Amino acid sequence: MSLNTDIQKIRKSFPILKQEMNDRPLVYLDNAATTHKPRVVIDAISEYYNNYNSNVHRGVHTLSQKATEAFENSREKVRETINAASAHEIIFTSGATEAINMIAFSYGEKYIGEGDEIIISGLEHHSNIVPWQLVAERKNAHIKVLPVNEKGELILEKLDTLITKKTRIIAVNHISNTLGTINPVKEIIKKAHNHDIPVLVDGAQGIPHLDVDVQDLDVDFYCFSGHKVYGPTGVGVAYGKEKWLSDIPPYKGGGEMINRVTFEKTTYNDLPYKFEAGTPNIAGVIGLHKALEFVESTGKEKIRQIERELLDYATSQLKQIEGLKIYGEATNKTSVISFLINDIHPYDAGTIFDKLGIAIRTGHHCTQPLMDHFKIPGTVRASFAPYNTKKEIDILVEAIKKVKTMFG
Amino acid sequence: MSLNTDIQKIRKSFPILKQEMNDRPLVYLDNAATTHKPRVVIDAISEYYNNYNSNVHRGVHTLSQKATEAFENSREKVRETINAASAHEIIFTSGATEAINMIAFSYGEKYIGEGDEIIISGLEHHSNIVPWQLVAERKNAHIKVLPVNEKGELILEKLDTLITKKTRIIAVNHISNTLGTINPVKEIIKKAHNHDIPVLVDGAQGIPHLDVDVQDLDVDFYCFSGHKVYGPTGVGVAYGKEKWLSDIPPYKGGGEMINRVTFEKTTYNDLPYKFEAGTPNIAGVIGLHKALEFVESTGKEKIRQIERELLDYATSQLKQIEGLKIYGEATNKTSVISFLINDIHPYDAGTIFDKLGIAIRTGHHCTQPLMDHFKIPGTVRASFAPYNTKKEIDILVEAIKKVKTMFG
Amino acid sequence: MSIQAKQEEIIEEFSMFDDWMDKYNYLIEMGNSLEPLDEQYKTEKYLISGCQSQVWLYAWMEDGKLMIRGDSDAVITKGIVSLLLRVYSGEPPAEVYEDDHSFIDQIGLQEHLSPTRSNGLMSMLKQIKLYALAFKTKQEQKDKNE
Amino acid sequence: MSIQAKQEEIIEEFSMFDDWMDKYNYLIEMGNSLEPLDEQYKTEKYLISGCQSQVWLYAWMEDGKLMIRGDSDAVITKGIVSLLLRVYSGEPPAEVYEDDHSFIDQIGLQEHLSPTRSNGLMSMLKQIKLYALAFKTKQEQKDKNE
Ligand SMILES: Cc1ncc(COP(=O)(O)O)c(C=O)c1O
Ligand SMILES: Cc1ncc(COP(=O)(O)O)c(C=O)c1O
Repeated sequence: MSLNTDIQKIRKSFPILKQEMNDRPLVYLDNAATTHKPRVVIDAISEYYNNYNSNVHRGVHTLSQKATEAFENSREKVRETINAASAHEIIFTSGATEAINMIAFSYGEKYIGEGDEIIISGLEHHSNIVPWQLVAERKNAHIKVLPVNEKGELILEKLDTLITKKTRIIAVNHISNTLGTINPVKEIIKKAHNHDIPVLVDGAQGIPHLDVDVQDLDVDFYCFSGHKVYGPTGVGVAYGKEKWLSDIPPYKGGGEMINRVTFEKTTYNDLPYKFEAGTPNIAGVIGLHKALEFVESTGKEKIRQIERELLDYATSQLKQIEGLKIYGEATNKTSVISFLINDIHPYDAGTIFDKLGIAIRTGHHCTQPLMDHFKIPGTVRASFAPYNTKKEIDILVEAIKKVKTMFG
Repeated sequence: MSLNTDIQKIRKSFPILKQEMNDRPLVYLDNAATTHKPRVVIDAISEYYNNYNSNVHRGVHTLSQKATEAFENSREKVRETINAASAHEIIFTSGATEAINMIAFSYGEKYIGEGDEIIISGLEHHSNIVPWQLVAERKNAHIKVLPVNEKGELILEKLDTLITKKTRIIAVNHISNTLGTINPVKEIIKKAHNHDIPVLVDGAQGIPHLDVDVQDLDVDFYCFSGHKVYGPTGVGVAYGKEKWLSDIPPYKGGGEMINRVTFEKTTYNDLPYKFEAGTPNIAGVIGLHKALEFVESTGKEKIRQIERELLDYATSQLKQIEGLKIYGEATNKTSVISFLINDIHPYDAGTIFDKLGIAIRTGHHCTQPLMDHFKIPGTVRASFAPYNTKKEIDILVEAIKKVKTMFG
Repeated sequence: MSIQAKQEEIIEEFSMFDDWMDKYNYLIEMGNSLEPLDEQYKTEKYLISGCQSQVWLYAWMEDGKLMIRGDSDAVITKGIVSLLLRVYSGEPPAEVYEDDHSFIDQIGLQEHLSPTRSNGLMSMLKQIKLYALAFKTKQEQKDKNE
Repeated sequence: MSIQAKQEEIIEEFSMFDDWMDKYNYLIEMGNSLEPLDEQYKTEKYLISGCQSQVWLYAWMEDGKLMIRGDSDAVITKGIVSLLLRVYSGEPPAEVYEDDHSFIDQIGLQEHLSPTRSNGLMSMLKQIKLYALAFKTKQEQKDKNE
C-alpha cells in the first residue's frame, strides 16, 4: 500500500479532519499540543454516559460493576501497552502534569532533604521543571541541569560529572516536545542505576511515537497524558515500580485511597488506589482504553513509518527555503519541526498561517529555558500525526513563502 | 403541572434511564454517588471532539481560540452559578477531592504550622478529612472535630469551645452525603470570621441541590465536582476569594501556571492560571457548562420541589416498614435516606436490590467516622434526583419487604 | 468425596433452581447454617481485604488435608464461604491449589468472579489457593527432608 | 481631529480592502512604520501581560492630553499598537476613558477582541483605559484643589 492510502485510511477515523478553518480545509499541524480523537474514542465516552454511567468501586449494583470493569480493563490495557509488571503499578491521574507532580511530591516527601540534588535536563517541558522546583524549594534541595548541544541533543557525557552522592532523582523527557529529540533514556537510566538513583521519564511525547517497555527500560517512573495519544482530555498515567509506589506516601487524600479512616489515624489502601483519591475521570479512562486500542490496531510501526516520511519530506522542503532556520537537528528525532523564518516573529507567522487554514503552534512551547539556550523568544512548531499528508506540508511551504513576502 | 409530568419531562433528557438492569427497568437511586448526564452534556463533549478539539490558551490558531473561548465561557458560567465576584476566583480541578486537597495544601503551606488547629466536622466525607490529616501530619498540627447529635445534625454550640487562638481553618460540608443533613454553613462562617478564621465548604452535595451564593455566604473556599451535578467525570471546581488565592502558593507546577521559567527562578501566572498547571480537562469543563445550564433551565426551585416530595414520600413509606431504621433525621435535610433493615447487612440487602433492578449504594459512603459515631458498619443509602419517580420508590419499598422475608 | 465430585454435586443442586431468587435463598440458607468461626480468628490477620462485607478465612493442616474455616458479617457472603469450604476443606492442598474452580461459573455465580466485585469471591479463592500453596510447599519440604 | 473622527477615517481606510490579506498587509505596513519606543521604557513595568508577543505601552500627560507610545516585537502587534495610538494618543484622558472602541469591530478585527486572544488587544485597550483613568483622576483632583 502506498503511504497516501495508509494515511487516507487513518484520516477516515477522525471526524474533525473534515472541518474548515477560516474557510479553508483545516491543516492541523499542532499534534504535539494535542492530537485529535478517532471516532471510537468519542463514541466510547458517549456510550459510557448513555449506557452504564456510574461511580466506580465499592458499588454493589450492576451499573457500578460495569463501570468498574471498564475502568479496570483500561488499567490492564495501559499495563499491556507499556509492559508494566503489574496493573497496580498504573496510577490514573488527570494528565502528565499531575502525574509528575504526584511523583515529585510523594518521592520528595520521603527521599529529598536539605542539600540534596535533583537532575533534570535542559530540554524539559515546564511540567517537568516546576514540580521539581517546588519540591526543591520546600526541601532546600538543588536543581542541576544536564546541558543540551547545538543540535538539541542532551550531552550525555556530562551526566557523570553531574551525579554526586547527593543526587536523589533524575527527571528527563523521552522526547522533547519542542525539538523532537528522542533522548537516550535507557543509557541515562543505566548510568543512574549504577549509582542507585531512580529515574522519572516524562513520556508525554514518548507514548504517541515510541514502543515503550518500562521493564526493558528499567525506568522507575513513567508519566504521560491521554490527550496526546488520541485519547480524551483530563486523563493521564503515572507508572511507578511497585517497590517505589508502596514505599512513598500518598499525594492526595480522599475517597477510595483509604483503607480505614478514623479521626485519630488513617490507613491507606493498596496500590493503585492509594494514589487515586476521589472519583476518577471514569469516562476519560474508558476513552483512553479505546485510544490505545486504536494505536495498536493502526500499528506503532506504521505510525512511525508515516511520521518519518512526513518528517523527512517536510525537513527537505523547509531546508530549501532561504532564511528558514530549523531548531533541533538531532540524529534521533521524531515528527516535530521547530523553525524560524528570517527574523519574523513566530506570532506574526502564526497569525498568517491561521488565516491560511493551518493550525500550528508558535511560542516557547512551555520550554522557556530551552528557548533561552537558543537565545530566541520562541519558534514556529509543526508537529505531525499519521493523519497528516504530504499535501498539507506543501500547503505549509506555500504559506511560509507567503509569510516571507508579507514580512519581507 | 403535576409532579409526575415535570418528572417525565426531565427524564426525557437522560438517555440512560431507558436502560434495564438485570432484566428489569433500571431504578437508579445512587445519585449522591454520581448523577446521570443529560443529552446536552454528552453531545457537547462529542461536539468538542468532532468540531474544535484543540489545546487551550496561547494557541494562535482559530481552533485553539474556539476551544479557549468555550473553556473560559464555562468558567464564567460557574462564576455566575455561585455568584463569585470574579471569574478568576474559579479554579478548575479534576474534582471536589482535588479541589479540597489543593486548598488544604496551598493554604496549609502558608498558614498552618506546628501546634496549629484545624476544625472539621463529624459529618465529613473522607475527601474532607484525609487532606487535612495529611497537612496536619506534615505540619505537626491537630485536627479537632465538631460533633454530631443523634439526629445527624452538627452541634453548632460546640463550635465556640472548639475555636482557639490556634485555629487556622474550619472545613465542613454543605450537605452530608450519607445523611442528607444541610449544615448551617452561614452561621459557621459568621462565627469563624468573628475570629478571623477562614472556612472551606465542601459543596460536593451542596451544588446539586441548593442555591449557592458564595458572596452571600461570605465563604472563603467552596469546592465541588461536576459529575454530581449532571456534568462529566474528571472535572471540579475550587472557588476561593481572590485575597486568599493570590496569597497562597501554587499547588502543582507545569505548563500554563507560570509567567516565566528559568532554572534559577520561576514566577507564577495570574489567577486563575496559577492553580491550573498542565492541560486541563477541556471536554469536561465544556460539559460542565452545559450541565449548569441544564440545572438552570430546569430550575433549582423545581428540582428542590421534586426532591422534597420524593424525600417526604419515601420517608413516610419507609417509616411504615417494621424494623427499618432511618439514619439522619435532621430538620433541614435533602433527598438522601440512609437506613438499615433489622440487622440485615447492607451488602446483603444491596445484592438483592441489584437483582431487582435497583441501583442503590451500600457501605460507609466514605464517611467511616460517622458510621463509627452511629456504631454501625454502614447503611443502605437511597438518594434521589428529579428524574426519580414515586413509582420507583414503591419498587424500593416492595424490594425492602422482599429482603426482609429473604433474610427474616 | 473428591473436589471434582463435590463440585458436581453442587452443580446438580443448583441446576434445580429456575430463578435467581431460589438460588439466593439457598445461598442464604447455607450462610445461616455455616458453623461460626471462633472469635479468636476474627482478626485483621485473617481478614480478606477488598470486600464490602468482612470475610475471615482460617486454615490449618490435619492428616495431610487442608482444613478451612471462615465467616462473614453478611449472610450471602457466608453462603459463598460455605460453598467454598464444602468443596475445598478437607482436601489435599496440592489438589486445592490446582483446581480451576469452574463450578462457580456453572452454578451461575460467575458475576461474583469479577476481580472488581466488592464481595471478594475472587479474593477468597486467592486466599484459599495461597493457604494451599503454603501448606503444599511445607509438606514437600518435609517429605524431602525425611 | 476627535477620537470619533479618527475612528471614522480608519474605518473608511479599512473598507477599501476586499480580503484579509490586504488588511493584514496594511497592519504590517503600519507596524513597520511605528516610531520605536525608547529602550528605557521597554521594561517589565510597561509590559502588557497575556500576549504571545511582547507589548509595551508608555503614557504621560502633555497640555491636558494623554500621550501614548508603544512597541512590540511582533509586527502585526505593532500595527495594532499603531492603530490604537493613532486613535487615542493626544486626546483628553476623559474621552479616551469613555470611548467604546467600536471601530475595532467595524474594521473586521473583532476576532482580536476576545479576551482569550493571546495577542492581547483586549489587554492593550484595558491598559490604555487604565492610564486614561489614572490621569483623569489626577487632573480632577488637581482642578479641585486649585
Ligand atoms: C460530601 C462529599 N464531599 C466530597 C466528595 C468527593 O467528590 P469526588 O469523589 O467527586 O472528588 C463527595 C463524593 O462522594 C461527597 O459526597
Ligand atoms: C514533554 C511534555 N511533558 C509534559 C507535558 C504536559 O502534559 P499535560 O499538559 O497534558 O499535562 C507536555 C505537554 O505539552 C509535554 O509535551
